[in-house]
Amino acid sequence: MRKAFISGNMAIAEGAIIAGMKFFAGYPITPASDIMEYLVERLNEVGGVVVQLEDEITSINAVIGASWAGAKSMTATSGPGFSLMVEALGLAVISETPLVVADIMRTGPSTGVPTKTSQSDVLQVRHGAHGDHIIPVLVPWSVQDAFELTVKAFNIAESLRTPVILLSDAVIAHLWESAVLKDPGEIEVVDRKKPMVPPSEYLPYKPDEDLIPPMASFGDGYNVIVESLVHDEHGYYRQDSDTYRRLITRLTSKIMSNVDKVFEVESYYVNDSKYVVVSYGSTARAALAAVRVLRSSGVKIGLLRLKTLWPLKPEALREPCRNADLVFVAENNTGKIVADVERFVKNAEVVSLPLLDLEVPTPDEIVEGVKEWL
Amino acid sequence: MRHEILIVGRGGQGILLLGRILGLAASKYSGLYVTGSEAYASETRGGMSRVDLIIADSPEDIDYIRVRKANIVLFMFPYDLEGYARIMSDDAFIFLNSTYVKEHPYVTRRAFSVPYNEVAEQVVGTSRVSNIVALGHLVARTGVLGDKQVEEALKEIIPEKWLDLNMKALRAGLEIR
Amino acid sequence: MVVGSVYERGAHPLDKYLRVTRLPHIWCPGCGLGIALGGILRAIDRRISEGMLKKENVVFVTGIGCSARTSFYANFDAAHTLHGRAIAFATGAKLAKPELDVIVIGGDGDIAGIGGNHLIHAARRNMDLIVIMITNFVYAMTGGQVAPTTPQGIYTTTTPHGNPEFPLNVIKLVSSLNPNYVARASVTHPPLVEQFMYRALGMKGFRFVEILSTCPEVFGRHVGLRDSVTLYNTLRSKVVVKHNPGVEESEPDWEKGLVAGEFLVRDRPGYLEMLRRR
Amino acid sequence: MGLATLASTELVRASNARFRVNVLISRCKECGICISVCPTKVLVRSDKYNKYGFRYPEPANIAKCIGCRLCEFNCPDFAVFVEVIGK
Repeated sequence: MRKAFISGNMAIAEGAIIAGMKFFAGYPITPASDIMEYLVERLNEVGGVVVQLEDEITSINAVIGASWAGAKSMTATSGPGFSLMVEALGLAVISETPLVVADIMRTGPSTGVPTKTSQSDVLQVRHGAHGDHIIPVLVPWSVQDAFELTVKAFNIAESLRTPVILLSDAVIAHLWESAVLKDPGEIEVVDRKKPMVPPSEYLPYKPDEDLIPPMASFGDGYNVIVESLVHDEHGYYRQDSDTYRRLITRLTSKIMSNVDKVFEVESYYVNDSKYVVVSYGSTARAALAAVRVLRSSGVKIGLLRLKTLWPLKPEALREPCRNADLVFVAENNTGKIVADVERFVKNAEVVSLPLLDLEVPTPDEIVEGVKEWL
Repeated sequence: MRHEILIVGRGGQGILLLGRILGLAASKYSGLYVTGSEAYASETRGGMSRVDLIIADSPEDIDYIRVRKANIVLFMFPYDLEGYARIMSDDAFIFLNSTYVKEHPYVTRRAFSVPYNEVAEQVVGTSRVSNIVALGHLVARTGVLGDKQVEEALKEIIPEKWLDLNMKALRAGLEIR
Repeated sequence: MVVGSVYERGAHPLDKYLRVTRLPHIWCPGCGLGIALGGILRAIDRRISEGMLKKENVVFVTGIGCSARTSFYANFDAAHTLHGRAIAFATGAKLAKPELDVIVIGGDGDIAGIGGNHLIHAARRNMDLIVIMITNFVYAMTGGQVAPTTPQGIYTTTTPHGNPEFPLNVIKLVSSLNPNYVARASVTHPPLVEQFMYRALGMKGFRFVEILSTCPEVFGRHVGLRDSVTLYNTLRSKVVVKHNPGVEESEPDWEKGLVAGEFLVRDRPGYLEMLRRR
Repeated sequence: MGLATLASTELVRASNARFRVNVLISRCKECGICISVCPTKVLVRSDKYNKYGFRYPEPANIAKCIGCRLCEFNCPDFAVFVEVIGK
């Protein structure tokens, strides 16, 4: 355990090292570059490789290759780079490749305002890649959270054989906070499941009962096949509905049946609340302050702070809002998660508080937004 | 305890470094919880630079990341002197680098006007450490952190070959009356 | 006189390196890809039997296209990835586990078209990979569109009045960078494929081998040489094998001939060695 | 001499004193390249079809085989191979 005063991006790098990452490839982009710059010194010390490649496409494909070579692997980028990575994200889904992508959100569309914050990638990280898939997305609101959720992102990636997205933003990236950097043993670190059968009996995509196939690496002598086409348990291309249906059902079920491993939410003052604010990331910092301001003037209001954006767990959103009349969803975008809150929370009116701030949203904005409805 | 510290200056004056030293001294060496955020113009030199630091006993006491009611303010350069009054408490400590801040509206018992650049030049021989002189002054006057803790942070952050210079600057600041 | 089979009954000598249950493969009759794969596998076999290569360390990495399907049939660790991205994938695998011998195989569209930037930078880094580009002068799997290597004037489905573009000489492009090995073979000369691949397997750094190939169904149809044997013999008649040809001789010239040979052989430190030196 | 067809492996083969030429019938796609490249014209297109409807080659003129293996190296389908069976 080490106490430190570090930035959100440094916390991501430290979290990745603790999680056992051995390969990082990336391409410079504001506000994510300092993750790579920090790692290039630190990862070398623990025997890992950091490499800057010719673009984001190369970076994520190299990360997939490295993961199959047996290394826990990661890349970091921001919206424009993430856009270039979504095709490979699909490859990671269908080939069940464990990896972590840190997307440090900045303003868009297109080049936007490169140095300024936003939460407008929320639906892109969910829907960007074509085809059916569920990719877990974790969203930190503090430096400590950035550290811990990075470790968790690796744990989910390795245990469920899936890409995981760590969705931070420009504010959290360059926020400096006290952090406790835990070592393995103080924080859970999970490794991927290896085959227990000899190579002659091994089928690279044959799942165990938990729906996860054990993963052999290149060079282990198991003749693995990484296949981007729809494939059977051998990894052989098949074009029939049965194989397709079985594969896609398993790929989504393995995430949904483990939703409790993935989904996390924090609540503040919701027990007696007639009003609930749902928020995440840097905006949730303003939302908590706003809730405290409103409470001090007698308003019974609470906060639900999402740590996981996908997959959501409907009952975990519904339960804390059971006594609420109004549920506000505060996000630094035009309103994205609000659609799901509306879908799941039926007993209260759901109000979108879309904030479009280049700096971190302020508590005042949220207080004003809530007051309009009181 | 809870402090909201605001530091405003011009790019190149070492404003961000000041924030990191204070943050490290408070978090690692004083066991306090710190949230620090930075804002700066895209150019490396020139343009406004600002650091917000919130220091508290526990993370429970910190929610929003920016200063809303500063009780300690340092102006190393006269950017929006009056505007920032909106986010200061009435009894805030205000430190003004009179090398650049020639006129200002703050005439309170807790406002201190010191030519940090000249002090640095005279005592240490270079105005490049004016930020550390100001740091020493701020720490001595407010008592927000102990001298020892700030020295430890300085030792951790400043490269070996510049450390003596900076320690000298810190002491110069601590001794300003 | 000893009379007896050196092979098991019914077993092709390369069957041990093939996923035989997936044969016959999907390639069209007369397609040169199988010949190219045969040459590659014989070279690997020689290196393995010499003890220079471990079977479990060989990884075939391919992108998308007819050539990319080689990863279906090679009985090694294999990856059939995204269009154009095989070199990127291979780079990560090699860096994460340097003991692997990573072989990228792709078509001219995959390697020099959509994947061209990866080719340039992997060659610039002298990345420790073997990249085999099997050139059939056309996008075959998608039905016969113009490729970066299609000769000027040729009809394709997207150049119905003849290709207006000048083709890319990939040998010259790669040679202008920092590779250790650049060679061109042709499926019409299988021993050359084997020889160059064998050579490449014994080297470090970036090794690039272009293999000219036949696509009777698509390219052959476009140029009026639909018959496998006619196309094969036509290509063979155009190939001029030279000993250590100069890079300037690599320009594909359908009148004067397509020069095959080893254009560049060097022993510069590979990327991995440079990384370790830091 | 003479052609031996083994149903179990779908193999047709023939040998002379030194070489045996084998054709894996079901792998053949009738491209004709092996027949074309053989310098001594050992291989002849069969009038029978394999299960995919291709007429495979048969080593009908095995006596002329010189063991150059051009048929094996040039077969795109891993369908033809030559064994050395004597000196």
